[in-house]
Amino acid sequence: MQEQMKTWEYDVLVVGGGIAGGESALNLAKLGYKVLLVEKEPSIGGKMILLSKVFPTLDCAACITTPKVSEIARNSNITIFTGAEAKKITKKGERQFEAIILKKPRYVDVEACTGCQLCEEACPVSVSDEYQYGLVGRKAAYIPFNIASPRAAVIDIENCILCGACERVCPPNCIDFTQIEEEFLVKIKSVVVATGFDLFDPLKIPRYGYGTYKNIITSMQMERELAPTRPFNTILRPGDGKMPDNIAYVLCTGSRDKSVGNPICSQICCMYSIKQAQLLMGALPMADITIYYLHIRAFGKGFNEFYAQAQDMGVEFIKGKAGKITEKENGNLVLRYEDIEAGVVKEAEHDMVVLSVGVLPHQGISDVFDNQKLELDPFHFINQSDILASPAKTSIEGVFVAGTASGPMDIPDSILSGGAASAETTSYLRRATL
Amino acid sequence: MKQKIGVYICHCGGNISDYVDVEKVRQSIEHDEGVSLAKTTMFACADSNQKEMVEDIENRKLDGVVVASCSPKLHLLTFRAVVERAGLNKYNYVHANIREQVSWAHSDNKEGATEKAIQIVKAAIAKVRYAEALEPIKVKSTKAVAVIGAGVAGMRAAIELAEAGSEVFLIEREFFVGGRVSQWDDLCITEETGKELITRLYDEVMKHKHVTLFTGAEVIENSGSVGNFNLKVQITPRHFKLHCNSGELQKAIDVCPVEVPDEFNFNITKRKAIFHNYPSEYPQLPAIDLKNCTRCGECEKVCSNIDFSQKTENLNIKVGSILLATGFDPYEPKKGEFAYGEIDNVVTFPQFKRIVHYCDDKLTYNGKEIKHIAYIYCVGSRQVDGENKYCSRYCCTANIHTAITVKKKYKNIHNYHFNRGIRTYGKAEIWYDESSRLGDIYLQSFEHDPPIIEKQGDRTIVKIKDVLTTDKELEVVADLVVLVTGMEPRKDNSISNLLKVPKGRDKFFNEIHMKLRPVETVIDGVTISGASQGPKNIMESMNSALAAATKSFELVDSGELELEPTVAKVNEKTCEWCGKCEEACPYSAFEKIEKDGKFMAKVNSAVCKGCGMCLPVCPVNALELIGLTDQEVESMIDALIPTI
Amino acid sequence: MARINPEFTDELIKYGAFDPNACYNCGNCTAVCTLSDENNSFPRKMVRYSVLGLDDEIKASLDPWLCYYCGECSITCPREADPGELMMSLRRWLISKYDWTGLSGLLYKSLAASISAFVLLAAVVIWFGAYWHFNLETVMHYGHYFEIAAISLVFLAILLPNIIYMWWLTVYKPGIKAPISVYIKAIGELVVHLFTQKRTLSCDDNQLRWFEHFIMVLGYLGLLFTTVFLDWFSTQSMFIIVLGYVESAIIFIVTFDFIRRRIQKDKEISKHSQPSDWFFVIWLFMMGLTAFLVRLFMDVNILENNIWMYLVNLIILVQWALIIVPFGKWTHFLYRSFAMYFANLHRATLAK
Amino acid sequence: MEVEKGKTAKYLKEKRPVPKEVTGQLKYYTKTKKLLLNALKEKEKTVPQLAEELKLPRDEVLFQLMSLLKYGFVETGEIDDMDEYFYYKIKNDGKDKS
Amino acid sequence: MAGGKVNNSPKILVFSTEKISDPAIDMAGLLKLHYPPTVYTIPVPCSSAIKPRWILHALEQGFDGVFLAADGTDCPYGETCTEKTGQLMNVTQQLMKDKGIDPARLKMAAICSVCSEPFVKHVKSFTEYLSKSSN
Repeated sequence: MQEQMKTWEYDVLVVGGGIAGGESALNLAKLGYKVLLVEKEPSIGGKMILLSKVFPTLDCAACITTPKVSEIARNSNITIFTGAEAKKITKKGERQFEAIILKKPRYVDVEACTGCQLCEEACPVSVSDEYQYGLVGRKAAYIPFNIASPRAAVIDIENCILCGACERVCPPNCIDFTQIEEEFLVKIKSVVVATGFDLFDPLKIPRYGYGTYKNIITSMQMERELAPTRPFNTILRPGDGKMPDNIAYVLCTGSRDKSVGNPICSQICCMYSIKQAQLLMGALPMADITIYYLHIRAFGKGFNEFYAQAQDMGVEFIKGKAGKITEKENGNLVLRYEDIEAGVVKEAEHDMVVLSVGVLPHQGISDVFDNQKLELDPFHFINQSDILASPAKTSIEGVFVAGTASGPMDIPDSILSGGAASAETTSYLRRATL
Repeated sequence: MKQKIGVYICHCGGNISDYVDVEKVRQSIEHDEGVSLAKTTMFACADSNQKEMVEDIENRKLDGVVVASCSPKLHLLTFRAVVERAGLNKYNYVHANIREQVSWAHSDNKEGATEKAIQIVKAAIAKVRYAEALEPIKVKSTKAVAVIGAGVAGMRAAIELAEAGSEVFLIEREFFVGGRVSQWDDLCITEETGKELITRLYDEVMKHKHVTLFTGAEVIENSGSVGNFNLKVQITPRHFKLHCNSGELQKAIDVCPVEVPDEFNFNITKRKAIFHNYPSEYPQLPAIDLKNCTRCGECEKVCSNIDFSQKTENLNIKVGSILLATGFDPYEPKKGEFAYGEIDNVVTFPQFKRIVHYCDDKLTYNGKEIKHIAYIYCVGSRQVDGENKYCSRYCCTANIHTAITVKKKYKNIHNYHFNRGIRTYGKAEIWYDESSRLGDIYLQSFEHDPPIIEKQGDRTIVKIKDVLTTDKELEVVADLVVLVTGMEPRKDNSISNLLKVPKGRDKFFNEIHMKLRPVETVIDGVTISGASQGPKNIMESMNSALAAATKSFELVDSGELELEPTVAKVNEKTCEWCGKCEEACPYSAFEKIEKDGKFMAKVNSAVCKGCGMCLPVCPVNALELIGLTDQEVESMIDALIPTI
Repeated sequence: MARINPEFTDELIKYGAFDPNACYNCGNCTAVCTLSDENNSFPRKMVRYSVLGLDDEIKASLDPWLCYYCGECSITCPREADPGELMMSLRRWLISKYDWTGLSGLLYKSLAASISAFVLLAAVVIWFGAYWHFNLETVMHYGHYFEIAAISLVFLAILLPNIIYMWWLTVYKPGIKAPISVYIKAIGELVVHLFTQKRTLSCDDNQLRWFEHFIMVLGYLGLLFTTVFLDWFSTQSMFIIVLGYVESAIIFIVTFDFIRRRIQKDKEISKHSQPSDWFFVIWLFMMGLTAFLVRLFMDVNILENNIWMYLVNLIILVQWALIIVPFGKWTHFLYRSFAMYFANLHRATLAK
Repeated sequence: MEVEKGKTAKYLKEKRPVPKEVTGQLKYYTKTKKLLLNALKEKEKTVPQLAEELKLPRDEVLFQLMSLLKYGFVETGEIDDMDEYFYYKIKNDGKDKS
Repeated sequence: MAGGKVNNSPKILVFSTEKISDPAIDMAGLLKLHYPPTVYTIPVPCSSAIKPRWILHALEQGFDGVFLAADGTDCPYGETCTEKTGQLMNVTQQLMKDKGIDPARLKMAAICSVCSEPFVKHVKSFTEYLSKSSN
C-alpha cells in the first residue's frame, strides 16, 4: 500500500477494549509493559458500559466501568486506538509478532475535541442510534453516548451529507474531513485477544415475530431502557410509547437451541433477566413481570439468593419455553407456551415481550492470524488449548485469550479471565529475560 | 481552614437522583462556609467529569474537594487520584456516601433521604475544612508471596508468581499436594485425569528454584502487614528420611497394625498409619500419621528410611503478600438426610467418584453389582431449611460428566437424575445433551418437594413427584443412590481467623468487590483464589488463581509500598507518659521517649496501623488519629445535626 | 405411583423414533403445535411418557392419533429430539398394541418378516392362478369373491376387535363413562372425519396436503365401492367404467406425488420414511395403476392374452387387503377417525 | 493538498458523492419532524393521537418523537388518565435549544 | 429548616467501622432494607477507637442516641477489640449518668460484615426506644 508504513513497537497488543481486554491491558501496564489497545468502536468499555446495573449486587454498570475505563485511558503505558482493527497478525518468532492495524478515520481530532456537542446540534441528519439499539435516533456527527471514552465526537460518514454544518460550529475547529484510513505496522511481543461476543439476532426465529411486532424487544434494548443514559427517560414500549404494565421475558432465545445452530447455554441470560425484572419492579411498581424459563441458571456467587429475592419480590417464573408469539390489534402480544408444571398448552397476553438473547462468538479474529492457526472450539469461540491448567492459552504460543472471546461468561468471570490473560502474558514475556 | 472547597453531588444515573433531590442538596450547601463551588453531575466517576474536576481544581485553585456519591469502598481511591492529578494533596479529599446509606437505604422516603443527604454532605464539608495535607508512609515490601494451599489453584498461582519473578512459599497442610483434584479421575472438558493435571503442575512447581514447598505445614502465627507479613509456619514431620524402595514400603504398610478410615477415599476404604494416598503421589515420600500411629516400631524393621526422631519444626518466613487458595470441603450430609447413613447404598458424590475409580469392568458396591443409579442433586446446596442458600455451581456438570463416564465404562448402566433444574451453564450444556441422548433420565422437583428414598425389603426405592410429568408420582428401584453434594467453606478456619479474612453471606471468603477488586480482600495484602472464595470449577479456579497472583505480585514487585498516613499522633504538650497507650496498642507501636526533660510517648508510624485503640485510653486526651481528629469528628457531628 | 422403564425407548426406536431421550422438556413442541390445545396438549407429554417408559399411559392416550405430523415441532425442536417422528412411531407402536394378532408389531419391527409375507401372498396368488390354469374368467370370478370375503373378514375378525380393544384402552379403562346419546351424537363427526380427515386443515400451510389426502380418500373409497359393489371389471355401464378410471387415476397420480416427496424429503413430514410408509404409498400407487391398466387392457381387448396383468393387480390387492389394511399403515385411517370419535366422548364427559 | 480547516467537507464531497438514500432519509426525517412539531404546536398530544392525526405508524411516531426529545425540540408532559401514554409538548417553540 | 417535619424521629449517630460494620450498613442499602433516615453514620477504623468525648459531644449537641456498631470478633486489628469497646462503653455510660443523661441512649452491638438485617433491627428498635423515652 504505502511504501513507508508507520511502524511502532509495543510489548503487548490487546485486541478489544471491553472489560476483559481493559483489565488485561491495565494489569500489564501496571507492571511496566507498553500496551497497544485496539478497539473497533469509537469508544472503549465494550458492552458493559452500555448496561444498566449488574447482578447480583445491582451496582450500576457505569459506576464500575467508567472509572476503570478512565484509568485505562489515563495510563501512560497504554496507547488506545479506537475505530481500529487488527487486519493481520504474523508470528515472526518467539516473542516476535507483527501486526497491521487499520485505523478508520473518525473525521474528528480526538485530542482537540471538547465534547461540547455543538456539532451534534448542528447536524441535520437523524439515523437510528446503534448505541441505543435502534430505539431512538442520533445525528451523523455525534458522541456515541454520554459516558463514552474518549468523550469525543465521531462522524458517521455513511450517513453524512457532507453539508459542513458541524465544521462551521466547532469551536476548536477539530472536525477534519481530510482524514483517511491509515495502516500501521506494529511490532509486539505478545497478543491478548479480547474480542468479546455478539448477541443472537432474534430475526432468526421468525415465529417470535421480532422485527414485525414492535413491542417485542431484545434484552439489550431493555438494558438500554433501564440504563441511566436511557433513550426514553422512562420505560416505554417501542410500538406506541405506552408504559407497559405486563412484561414477559422469553429465556433461551437463541441459546440451548440446535435449531438455530447454538447448542450451548449463554450463561448470563437467566441472571440478567432476573436483574432486569427486579429493576422493572422498581421502575414500574404496578407492573407484572413474568419470566418464561427452562432452567434458571443462577449458579454464581450470590446468584441463587438473587433469584430467590426476585421470587420474593413477586416476579412470576413459569417453566416453559415460548413456542410462538402473535400480536393483537392493540399491540399486545400473545405468547403460546406449554406450562410444564401443568402439562398444558396455554396462551398469555402481555403488553411487552423481552427476548433474552444469547451470546454468540464474535467471529473474524481467527482469520487475522496469517501464518499460524488460531484454533476455534466447536462453537466458534477461541479454543483454550490448555483449558484446565492455563485457561488463557490459545493454539498460538504468545497469543492469549481474555473474556467472552473464549466462551460465554458473566462480568466477574470476564474480569478474572482478563486477569489470568495478563498473568500468562507476563510470564510469557518474563521467561525471555530469565 | 479551607476557603475554596469544591463539592460534587452525583446523580449516579438515577441511583441517587431517583430518591434524593440532588439539586436541593446542592442549593443547601452551596453557601456553606468555605464552599466555593457546588455542582451536580450525572456520573462523578466518569472520565469527562474527572477531567472537569481536574480543571476546576486547577483553575479555581480549590483547596478541598468533596464528592457525594456511592460508598467510599467503591470510589474513594478514584477521587483521591483525581485530586492528586490536579496537584492537590489527596488527603484534602473527603467522600460522602449518599447512595448505599441514603438513596438506597431510604428509597421509601424521598424527603427523608434528601434531608439526610444534605446533612451528610455538610458533615463531609466540615471534615474537609480541617483536613490536612499528608504524605503516605513508604515501606519496603518483601518480594515474596506465601501461597496457602497446594491444590490446583495454589500450585498454579505459585508457578505464575515464580515466573514473574517473586519468591514463593507454597504451604500445604496435608502431606501431599493436589488437594481435591487429586481425588478425581477424568476431568470435565479435557478427559485429562486429576492425577495427570497434578503431576503436570507439580513438575512445573518443582522446576522453579524460587518456589519453596512445605507440606504438612500450617501457618500458626501472623504479625506484620502488607509488604511485611511475618508468618510462623509449623511443619509436621513425615518420619521418613528418604523414600524406601517400593518393596520395602509395601512391607512397611503391610506390617503396620493400625487401620483408620481413609479420608482420601472419603472413608469408603481404610488405610494404615503409614501411608500415601495413591502410588506415585507428590511429593513422592510417604508419611506416618502420628495421630494414629501406635509407635509399635514394626515398620522400622522393614524400612530403613523411617525416622521417628524427626520433630515438629517452626519456621519464620517473611512475605509481602499472602495468597489464599485453601479450597473447599465437600458437603457432608447429616445422618438421615436423603437416608444417608441409614440405607447402606446411599453414598455421596465424592465417594461415588472413588468407587468408580476402584471398579474396573464392573461397577460394584458392597459386593453387589450396580446397574441402576439414582443421583439426588442439590444436597447441601440451595437448602430450604439449612444454611447453604447458594448454588454450588460445579455439581450439575461434574455429576453429569461422571454419569456419562460410568455409562461408557460399564455395561447396562441406567442413570436417573433427580434434580431441581439442571444448571449446566455455558458449554457444559453439551454434556447434559450427551447424557440425555445416552438414555439418562432426568426427573425434576422443586425445593419444597424433594425426592424420597426408602427401603422396601432389600430394594432401595427413590420416589419423586415429577414436575416434568405434571407432578406424577414416579419411582425407581436404585442399586446405588448418589447424593450430589455441593461445596462448603473449609471447616478448618484457622487461617482465616489468623488473617481476619472476612466472609460473605455464604461463609466463603469475601472479596472487596466482585467486579472492581474480585480477588482482593479488605485485609491489605491478602488475596483469595479458587474455591475458597466460592464454588468454582477447575478452569474458573485457575482464572482466579492467576488473577490473584497478578494482584499479589503487583504488591511485591516494586519492593516498595505506600501506606495510609492515618496513624496516631501524640500531643507532646499534654502527654505525660503513663503507659496506657502502650498497653492498649496491639502492634507495640508506642515507645517511651524523653524529650525536653519530660517522658512522653512516641508513635512508630511504620508500625502503627491506625486502628485508634489507643485513643480512648489516654487519660489526658493527648492522642489523636490523623484524619480523625477531635476537631474533625466533632465538627462532623455538629454538621449532622440540623441547626434549627 | 408408576415405575420408570428406561428400556422402553429402545423398543420405540425399532418403530422409527429418534433420540426421544434428547428432550429437555421445554414444551416448545406443544406450544408450536396448532392442533394441541388445553384438552390435548401434545406432543411433549407423549415424549415424556416414552422417555419414562410409561406404556400404560401411552396406551390410554389418544394424543398420537390427533397429530397429523406437520413437522413444525421437529423443525423447531431445540434439542433435535424429533417429537414429530416420535408421534409417528407411537402410532405404529399403538397399532401393534391394538392388534390382537400381534402381527402388526412383527411386521413393523422386522422388514424381513414383511417381505416374506408379501412374497408368500404373491406365491399363493400365482399358485391359485396356476391351479385354475390361468383361466381369466375363473380367476377373475374368484378374485372378485375374494375381495368381498377379504374385506368382511379383515373387518370383522381383525379391525373390529382391534377398535373395540382401542375403545377399552382409551375410553373404558380410564373411566370415561359417556351415555349412549353422546356415542350416537358423535357418530356424525366420526363419519365426517373418516371421509375428510378435515383436522389436517388446522395444520399450518397444509391446505394442499389436505386436499390431496381428501381426494385420495375419495378416490380410494370410490374405487373400493366401484370394484366390489359395482363390479367395475365386469360392468358394461359406461358411467361406472369412467368412474373407475377416474378413481384409479386419482389414486396413482396422488400417490405418485407422495412418493416423489418422500424421495425428495423437502418437507419435515417426508424426511423419515419407514418401510411401512413405503409399502403403503407404493402399494396404493400400484393398486391404482394396475386396476387402471386391467380395465384398460379389457377395454382394448388384450387382457385375454395378458392375464398376468390381472394377476399382478390381484397380487397387489391381496397383499393390500391382508397385510397393509389390517396390520399396516392403512389402519391409521381408521384409528385416527375413531380416536377423534373417542376424544369427543372424553370431551363430552369432561364437559359434564 | 492543503485544505482550509473548517471547510473540509467540501473537499470530501468532491471525492465521495453523497448516496441518494442518505439524502432521501434526511428528507423523510425533516418532513416528519416538521409534521410532528406542527401537530404539537396546537396542544400536547400522545403518541397514538399523533399517529392518528398524521396517519403514521405508531412506532415510527415514537421513534421520531423520542429523537426530537433527545435533540431538545419537545419535552415529556403528564401521563394520561389511564396511566398509559405520556403527553408530549413542544419546547422552545420547536426551535433548537439555546 | 426545610424538611424538619419530615425527619422528626429520634436522631441516632452510628459509629461504624470501615472494614466490618460499615460494609454491612452499605449492604442494608443495597438490599433496600429500609430504616429511618435519621440514622447517621461516621465510620472509624475500629470501634475501640471511639472517644467517649465524641459520644458525649453528640448527645449534648442534639443527637437522641448513639449506636456503636462494633466489630466483634471479626476486627482485623485484634481480639481485644470487643473487650475494649465494652470498656469504653461502660466508661461513657458512667459519664452520661454523671451528667444526667439516660445511659440507655448509648447502645452497642457487634455488627459483622454481612449483618445488614441485624443492623436494621437494632436501629429500628433503638429508634422506637428513643421515641418512647422522649415522650
